[in-house]
Amino acid sequence: MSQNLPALLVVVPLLLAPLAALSGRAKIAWGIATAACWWTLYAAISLLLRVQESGVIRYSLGGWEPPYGIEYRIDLASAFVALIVAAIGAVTIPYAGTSIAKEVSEDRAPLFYTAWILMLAGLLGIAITGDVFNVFVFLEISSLSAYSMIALGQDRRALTSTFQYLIMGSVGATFIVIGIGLMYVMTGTLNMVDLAERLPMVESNRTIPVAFTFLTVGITLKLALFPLHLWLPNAYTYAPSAVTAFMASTSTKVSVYLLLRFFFTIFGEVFSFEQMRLNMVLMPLALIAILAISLVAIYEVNVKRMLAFSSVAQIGYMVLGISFGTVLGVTAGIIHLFNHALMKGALFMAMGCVMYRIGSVQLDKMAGLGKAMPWTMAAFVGAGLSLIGVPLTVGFVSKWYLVQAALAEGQWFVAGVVMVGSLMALIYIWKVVEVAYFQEPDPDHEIIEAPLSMLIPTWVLVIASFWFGIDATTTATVATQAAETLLGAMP
Amino acid sequence: MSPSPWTGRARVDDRVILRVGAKILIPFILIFALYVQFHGDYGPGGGFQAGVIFAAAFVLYALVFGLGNAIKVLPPKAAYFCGAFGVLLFVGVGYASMALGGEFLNYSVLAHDPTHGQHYGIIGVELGVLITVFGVMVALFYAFAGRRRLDR
Amino acid sequence: MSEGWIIGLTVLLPVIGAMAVLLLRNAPNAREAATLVAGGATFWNVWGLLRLVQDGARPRLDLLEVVPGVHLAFEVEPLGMVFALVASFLWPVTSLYAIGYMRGHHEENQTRFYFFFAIAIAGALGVAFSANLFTLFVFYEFLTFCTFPLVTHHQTEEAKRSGRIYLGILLTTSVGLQLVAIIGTWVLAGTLDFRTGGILAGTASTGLLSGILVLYVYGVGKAALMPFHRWLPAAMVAPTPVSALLHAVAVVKAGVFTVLKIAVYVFGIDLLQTLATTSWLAWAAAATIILGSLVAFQKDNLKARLAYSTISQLSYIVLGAMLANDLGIIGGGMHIAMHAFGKITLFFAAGAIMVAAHEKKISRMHGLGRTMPFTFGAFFVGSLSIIGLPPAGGSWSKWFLGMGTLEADQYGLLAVLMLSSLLGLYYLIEVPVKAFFFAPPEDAHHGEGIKEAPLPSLIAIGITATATVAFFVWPDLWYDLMTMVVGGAP
Amino acid sequence: MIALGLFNYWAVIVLMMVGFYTLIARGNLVKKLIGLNIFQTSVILMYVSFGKVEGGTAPILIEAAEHGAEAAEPILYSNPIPHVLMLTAIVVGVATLALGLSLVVRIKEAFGTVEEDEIQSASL
Amino acid sequence: MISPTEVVDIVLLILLAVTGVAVIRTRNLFAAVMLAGIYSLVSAGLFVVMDAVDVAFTEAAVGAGISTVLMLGTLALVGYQEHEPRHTPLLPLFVVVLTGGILVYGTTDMPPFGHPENPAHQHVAPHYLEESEHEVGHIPNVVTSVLASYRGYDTMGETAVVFTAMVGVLLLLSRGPLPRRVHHNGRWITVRPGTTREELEARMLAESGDEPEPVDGEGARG
Repeated sequence: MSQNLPALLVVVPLLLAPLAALSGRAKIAWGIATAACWWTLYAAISLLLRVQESGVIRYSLGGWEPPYGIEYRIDLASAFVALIVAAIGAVTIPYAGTSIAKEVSEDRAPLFYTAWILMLAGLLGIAITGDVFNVFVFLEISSLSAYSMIALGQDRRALTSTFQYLIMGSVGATFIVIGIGLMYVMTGTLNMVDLAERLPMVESNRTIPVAFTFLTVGITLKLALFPLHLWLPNAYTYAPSAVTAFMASTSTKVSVYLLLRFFFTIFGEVFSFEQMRLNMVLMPLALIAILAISLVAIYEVNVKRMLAFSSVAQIGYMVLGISFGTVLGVTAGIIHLFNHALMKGALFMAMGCVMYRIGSVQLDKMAGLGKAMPWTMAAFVGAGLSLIGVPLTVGFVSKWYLVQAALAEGQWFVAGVVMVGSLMALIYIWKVVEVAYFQEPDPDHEIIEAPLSMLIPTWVLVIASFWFGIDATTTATVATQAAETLLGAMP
Repeated sequence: MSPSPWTGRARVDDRVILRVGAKILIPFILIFALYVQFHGDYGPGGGFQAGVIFAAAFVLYALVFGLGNAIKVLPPKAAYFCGAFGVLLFVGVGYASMALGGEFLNYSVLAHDPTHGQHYGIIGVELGVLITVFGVMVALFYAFAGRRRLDR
Repeated sequence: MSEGWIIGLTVLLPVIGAMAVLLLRNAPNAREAATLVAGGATFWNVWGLLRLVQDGARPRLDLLEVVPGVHLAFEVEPLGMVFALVASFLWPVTSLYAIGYMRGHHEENQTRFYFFFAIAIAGALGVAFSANLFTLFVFYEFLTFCTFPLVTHHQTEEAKRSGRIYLGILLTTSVGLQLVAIIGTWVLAGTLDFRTGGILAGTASTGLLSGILVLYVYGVGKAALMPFHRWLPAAMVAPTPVSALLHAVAVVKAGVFTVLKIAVYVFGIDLLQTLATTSWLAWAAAATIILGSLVAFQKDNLKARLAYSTISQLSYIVLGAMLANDLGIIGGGMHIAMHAFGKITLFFAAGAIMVAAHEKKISRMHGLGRTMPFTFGAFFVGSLSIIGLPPAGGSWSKWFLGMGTLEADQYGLLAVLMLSSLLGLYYLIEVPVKAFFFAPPEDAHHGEGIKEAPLPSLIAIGITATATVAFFVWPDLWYDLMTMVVGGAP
Repeated sequence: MIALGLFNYWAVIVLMMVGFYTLIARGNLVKKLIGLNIFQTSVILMYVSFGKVEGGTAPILIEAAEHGAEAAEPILYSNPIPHVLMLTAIVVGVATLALGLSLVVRIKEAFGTVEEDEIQSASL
Repeated sequence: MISPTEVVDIVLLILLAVTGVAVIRTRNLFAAVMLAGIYSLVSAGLFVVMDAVDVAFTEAAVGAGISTVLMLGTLALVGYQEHEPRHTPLLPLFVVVLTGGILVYGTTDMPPFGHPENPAHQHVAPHYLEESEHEVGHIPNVVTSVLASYRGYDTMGETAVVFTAMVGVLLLLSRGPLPRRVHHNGRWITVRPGTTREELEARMLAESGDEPEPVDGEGARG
């Protein structure tokens, strides 16, 4: 049992998914999904602890030694990301129970929860695998399930945005496959560690830079880095609330993790940053994403869409951190991974509560909600403060590390951009606050507070986003160690 | 070309030949599928190809005899069940090998002699693949075919 | 109970008071009583801490480590003590005043008002006692956010607009400039603790440090150095007690206090003297002093005039810090207290007039002095203190600031101080003079039914006015504390 | 086939780009999916060319008895790994395609068209 | 000297290119689908030439079989004609040329095509070819043993992907709950839950004709 934990983290959901599909009842399927999510949370936590005390865990699936078989290879970075995914899943699933019952028809719910579990399994699989082609397979599991869940949004535009996502996602995946193929043809292996050992021998070869390029483009498509972000705003806007909350705080995060994995573990920062001059590309893109996309968010009147754009900007922060290529920068990226998952999850869940009650998240529909739905809006403000980066919230911790990384490189300008970005966040969050608190609700229809089953999960994330802002030592330490393992030589 | 062939609406005369042909063909297709499945160890083929061919047989049946009859032979629910069950079977083999003290999907522990274990394991998972692929393909076909044209 | 926990309790008491206010929201009397009790208790605590500090002790409380190496911690030292004394003493006084004002003025949401009022005080005390730049920044921002509901108390369109300006400027400066400077300091010095003599000396080229100094001084938007002063007049839409305590005492003083603190404990006087931008910033402060006075000159709305007078007075303190010598620092520190008492008296008076006579414009206050002699008398005393004339405390701080300019042989700055005092002499004294000696405007319906403001308010005004005079006779408290700051013997 | 040199790769790349072009340049959703299909098939082609070994045979082991005569020199087999990977890739491809097509059907029902620009104007 | 296999290889590649271009050019989606099917078949042939018999088999079954059927099924629902493209495809063209160019650049110093000494054939592959006999047992088709055993986990993932696709498609295309088989007047028929007896009778009449009519939305839920 315990020595099989790495496999069980992923295959328990894979076992439960078909069961959920066969259960045929929404309630039962939901129960199974909940079981899956909470199991993965337990497994992820115990794996993280084990990695912290006894270093990297390697688990050869099918008993075949790598590189002949596929192995699971869990270091701090993977364990941390797995924990983020599992935790968000565990928090959002009770929420989904209520909101999905309203947004998805009863007879489809079992299939929906099946897709949910599959997505969870896929993301976790990506996070802990040590085999590049296995990454692709699980990427497809998570992507396909994501497509099918997004398409369930009530607005018909959910369909078109899903299609857009499907096309861009598939292109990204195909690029990744091409990259993997080129790496394979030069090294004859698919195992990450093995690749890390063999690539340096052939780095001078032209094929490897091309492979690197294709992998980078493919992954940035998946993580919606500007200018390849076009699919994200629509997808997040029209997806069912619970799905948006779950996806926004997990899937892009996992893609960022992939980026880290390929840049630092497989190719190594020397190749990525000194030979490929990655920072020359990533940093400008990240900065543009932060400024331009935040600006777009300011002028957006659909709050869900506004938050989606803000997500693109926030991804800019993560990539910016990575683009420094220093331990400090990568730490900033990883810690923002976690922090952003918390706050954006909370924000989207708050919007889900609004959606649940008034059936719209248009700004003008939200007049006076501060009085009508005090707890929901309070949650929104709390998480919003975190997005702005107010001290003692997780957002501040992210900024702290990011600016620190910039200044350590003497990049005062970049530091300035980061700050401007958070001020823009202030503007678009405050737009909502003013509408909710300074305008009178229209008296003709009565709005009541969202149900507890949705409020409690939302508040769990809000409180977490303060908790880890007040005492960030744990996350900061883990992130720093993870960054060190990533940049340190591969064992 | 004739609109949506699988609703089985066409004139009767050309249908006779079709039907007879299909009636003769389908059994052979099924047998061939089984051959592909179990000869996969020796020649090209395996669960996936076999599953597709199995599904193809049903698709042909549905095309010729109409969706209604096809559904009588294999209700959508059954196809759906197969789709899920195959995965269960595959994963189940993995759990079995874990229960017997090996890693996940380590077939060697399934029997006293590792190579035998491997053999059982491979048969098991190939079967899982077959069932899933067959079920899914038929289910997909039903799903598309069952959607009625809007411009009627 | 260990000294450290007294600090914790001191910062916590206002919060407890706020909670009590929340619980007693349906019993106004009990609610106000709770505020007063909490205020009294807080001041009592601060007073206890004062004794310790005067004996040379530096009580310290380490709360928790937020990110590795960065702590949330309190430490009481003389400069912080000055600010803490002012804030904690004037809180109960203002509450007393507010009771009369809010009821007399029939304000709504009084519970929310008292709640955030108390919370804001907690923020101010946190700023005063912070042991490092991080803690300071945390409470600085905390203060910004928890005063927002007070500024926008009326929730009107105007309130919303003012709220935007308020948050916009304060956050832009603090996040955009100050935070960058703080993190820069962290990267350079590896610590954020306040240490006598500063932490930045020798960590980087003077050029870079000069830049950081500019980031700091302009980054402290609460110090209202032009061009970042617009929030202060905007905040005047708030009820008068808010303007009085927060925008004459707690918030703005938190700003100038931060500047002093950074000057003394982050850069250190010696380093400041070597930096190119120091004297430059001193002149920027001087410009603000003059411009502020000139604008105040033209305002007919009393509160607006007081606001601009505040802006110019704050820059006295920034100037003191940028003189980078002991006398300047002492003068600046003392001015925190002197200006606080003087200015709050003026605001109290303005509010009293508004409650009693519903007049905002100076031009319509002619002759009011006859019906409200007490209020306008207090106003006169307060004005003297602001201008710096005996017999009011303000004269001492102005004196030391003047000496500071001389020691730095900045005669130009001395001239600026003189000039602004002259301007002040006009635009402040004008009010009581006109009120006492000019004939009331015809349409004004003074006389009928107008009497002094409600009793609680009057008591408050009395207290502050008396204190203003008292500090002329006994300025030792402040002087001793400030000499300790600059390293002199207590 | 060594004489072919890199021609094979280049031809495959051309095919890929044909598919890729159809995918991104065409407004008709079905056409896009067809393009995606061709793109992926060509990628499979690329992988298989990676696995090709000159003078080798399919990776199906031949009994020593069966080919007794030339038992002297070992038999060359093509590289099985790309084949395995591509079996998976094909399946993934058809899965994606099916999902995409079902989306197209629903889009047609919701918007009455499967042309990108018309959908755009419809959703405004 | 060009060997016959090379001739086949070249011919097939050219054929593929022609088919691909034809797919781009044609406006008739039915034709496009058929061409796509042909494309799959031809590439299957190419796979055989390159000794990838399993891949060829699968490609033929899927690419030419299932995919085509699904696409035709879609066309029946969405129509057969494609509109003239409105916008000039300059940007796509640029992207495509760029991507292709990068790829070509990458191939320029790839190991020679089909050379036995290529790194790809050196590291892991030989192990499979030599050891699978002992490790996995008597399974001559190495692809099978790798697929099912060495990389069995990938195959499991693949199965999961197929399953996911089914889940997705049913989520999108299913109408209401799954239909049930009921026994009525000595006949088994499929009805959607909640069908009233009257509707049932109506359908019985409809189906009593020589040609069973497919019932509204029947089987939509696979």
